Amino acid sequence: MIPLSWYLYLSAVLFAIGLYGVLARKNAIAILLGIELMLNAANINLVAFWRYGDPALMAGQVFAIIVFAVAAAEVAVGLSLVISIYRSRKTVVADELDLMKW
Amino acid sequence: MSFWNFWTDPIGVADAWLRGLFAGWGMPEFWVSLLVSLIGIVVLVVFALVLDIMLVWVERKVVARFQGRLGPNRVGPFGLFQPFPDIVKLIIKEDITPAGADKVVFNMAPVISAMSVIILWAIFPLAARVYGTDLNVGVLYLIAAGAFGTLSVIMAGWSSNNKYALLGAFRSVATMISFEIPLVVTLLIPVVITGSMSLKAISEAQINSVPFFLVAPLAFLIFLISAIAELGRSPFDLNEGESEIVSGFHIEYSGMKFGWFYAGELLHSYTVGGLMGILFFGGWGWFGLEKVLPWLDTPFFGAISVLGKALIGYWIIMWIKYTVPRIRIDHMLAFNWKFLTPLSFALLMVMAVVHSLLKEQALWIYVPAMFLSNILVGWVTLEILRNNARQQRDAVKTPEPVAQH
Amino acid sequence: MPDATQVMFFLSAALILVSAVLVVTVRNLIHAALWLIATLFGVAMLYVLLEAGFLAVVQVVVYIGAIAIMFIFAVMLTRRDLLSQSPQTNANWPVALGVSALALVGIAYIVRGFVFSLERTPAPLTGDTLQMLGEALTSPSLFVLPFEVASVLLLAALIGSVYLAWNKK
Amino acid sequence: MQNPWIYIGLFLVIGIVVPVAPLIIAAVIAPKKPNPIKQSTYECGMETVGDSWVQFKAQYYVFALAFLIFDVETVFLFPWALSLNILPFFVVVEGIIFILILLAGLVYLWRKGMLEWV
Repeated sequence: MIPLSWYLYLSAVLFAIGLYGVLARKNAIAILLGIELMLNAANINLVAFWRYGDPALMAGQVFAIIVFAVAAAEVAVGLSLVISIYRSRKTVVADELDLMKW
Repeated sequence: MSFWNFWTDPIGVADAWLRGLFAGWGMPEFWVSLLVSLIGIVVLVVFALVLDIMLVWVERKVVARFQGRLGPNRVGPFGLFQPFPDIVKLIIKEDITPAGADKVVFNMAPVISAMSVIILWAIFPLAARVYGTDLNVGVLYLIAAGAFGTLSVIMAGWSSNNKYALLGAFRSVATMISFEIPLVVTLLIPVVITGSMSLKAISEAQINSVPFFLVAPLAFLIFLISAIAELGRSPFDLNEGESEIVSGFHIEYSGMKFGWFYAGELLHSYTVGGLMGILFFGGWGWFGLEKVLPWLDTPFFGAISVLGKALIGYWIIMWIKYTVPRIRIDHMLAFNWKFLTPLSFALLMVMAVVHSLLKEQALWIYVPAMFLSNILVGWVTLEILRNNARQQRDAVKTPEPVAQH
Repeated sequence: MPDATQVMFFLSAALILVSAVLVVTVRNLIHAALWLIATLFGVAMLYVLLEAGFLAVVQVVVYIGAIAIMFIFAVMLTRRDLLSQSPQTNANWPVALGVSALALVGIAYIVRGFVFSLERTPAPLTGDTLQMLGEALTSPSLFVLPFEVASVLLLAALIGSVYLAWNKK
Repeated sequence: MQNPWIYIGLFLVIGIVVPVAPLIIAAVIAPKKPNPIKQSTYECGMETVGDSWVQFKAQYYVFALAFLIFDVETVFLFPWALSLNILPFFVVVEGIIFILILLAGLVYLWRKGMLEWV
């Protein structure tokens, strides 16, 4: 038997790792990889709460599927932005993309 | 009576015997069931691989006949033992890793490629009580296994550090992912009809009513085309394109690693033939014949039915491969996105509507209605195509005579 | 002595955490994407442990079969600076480490302070969860609106992303 | 086996072990005589020029995007297809609206010429 708290702690650690990736990585694609980790951490929580709450209410699973759609949309738009920026500026390093600084 | 029990339920008898044996040795319950399933899996995988070895012979012999040659005929009767020296050769051949290759990824790719095919056999129902396991998300599991196949192609192409390999991998992946959409949509149609994703339930539904190629013939055709593209076989063998990129993503592989790509492709074709049998041609049934001849309704003959249907499906795939020339990549992708994808979605919508309107009706109303709805969708599609072609012909004006003045 | 499900939990947790750390630290971005696939597979194993088999398979189909492939494609399209030997972290990575450690401590503190009991056993599943999921997604009193809105979201993402990525010439 | 997922897990392990075994045998008994010429990248006998990491058409990426979106769509359609047999007719209409919204995206791409292989 696995206590619910194990899942929650695991997803907390995964979320923190993803957050580190988002904040510390230079490359825009690597930042998106970090966001994927964070979304997965959220999904683990949703499914765990579904299982340990009332499994007859499918809300947890439905939300998890919606998160899949959101993740796909995020990846599609995010990577397209990276590619379109790469095409005009020949770089994907987030620090150098300072067009909108002021 | 023990023999008769074995004849009607071989897996159950073997399972009970092994369990009794291991329990007699004083093993705990958990380890007994784990060990028994492990033995079952090893037997199933070894069976699939022996089949794979024979497929090498079938493939070579059939292609030879298509091309007016004799094919392997030296080792054993009809060259039947030819694959075994082939395997020995592959194993004792020097394995060359190109300079600049990413070694770990390079070595993992053929393993993942073979795995993505082997794991399909976990849910492959051979008869009513002869199957690995009955997964309630079976159809999606097939697609998930295909995801690993795509992954292995891109890993092989990238890690080889070769331009041809990378180009081949890109073409391959573009084909595989594009044709996955109509494939998945046509897989949805048996799911709509049966209301279950388990391959066993889909087979049983066909045995109790009619095979689904009578209910959804157009879906079967789309499935066949997109499955061939998914396999990367001719006419969709852009990934190989001998004249341009030599052999595509596995160009730098040699020895047994190449062997796994080759064996994986053959076994995959055969397995896809089997899936056609299971999803559209009634699984282990004999098209109603088993109701007349009860001895056909035994596990042994059920397995023969599935494996035979798989062989026929495999033969059709080979037939297309050795007859049709390769298609250009822009034509192929346009064919998928502008023709197959809209058509499969339209078919899914029509079939969902007809199915829910008629699902309470008797079989003799339901089946012809579904069949006619398929024919209607196909006919409308053909009319649209014909109109399009006529417009394109009219757009090209008749050339003016050259010697006018 | 941990039981079998606990052993499976530890295995998948180890897979998830080790590969997640590698995702955010390795320099080669293709390797990072491949480690992401390992993480996602570990998460799929967790879903199986939570008896959400459908989500486990969907995780493999969507994340490994589509999203990870997209990442590898994108890395290959924006080549060059991705494999540079310079460090792939920016100047203020210690700050990032501190912030994420703080986030971890914060979440752990909240989880500890939950009012409801965390150690309860999950209720056994009754009925076919797959069919229940289908009903929940399509019944008007439950989630049919999110179901249709997801379609609009995907439509917007499709048009927007292709418009951005398309080479206009 | 009560739980099919244990079986699937075991099958995955065997599915890895079986392909690895001949590779290990081959690694032990096959000859190993590498030399720089043998290990050079194959390019029909020519010397390779430049990086193997050639620039790709962005069009590959456009098709991958379309695939990603439609793949996620089919995931929504599987629970819908399962519930058709037990739920009333309007559920079919919901699914058809769902499909039509996404097909509108495909029509848009087609009209704008983004599906052409330029």
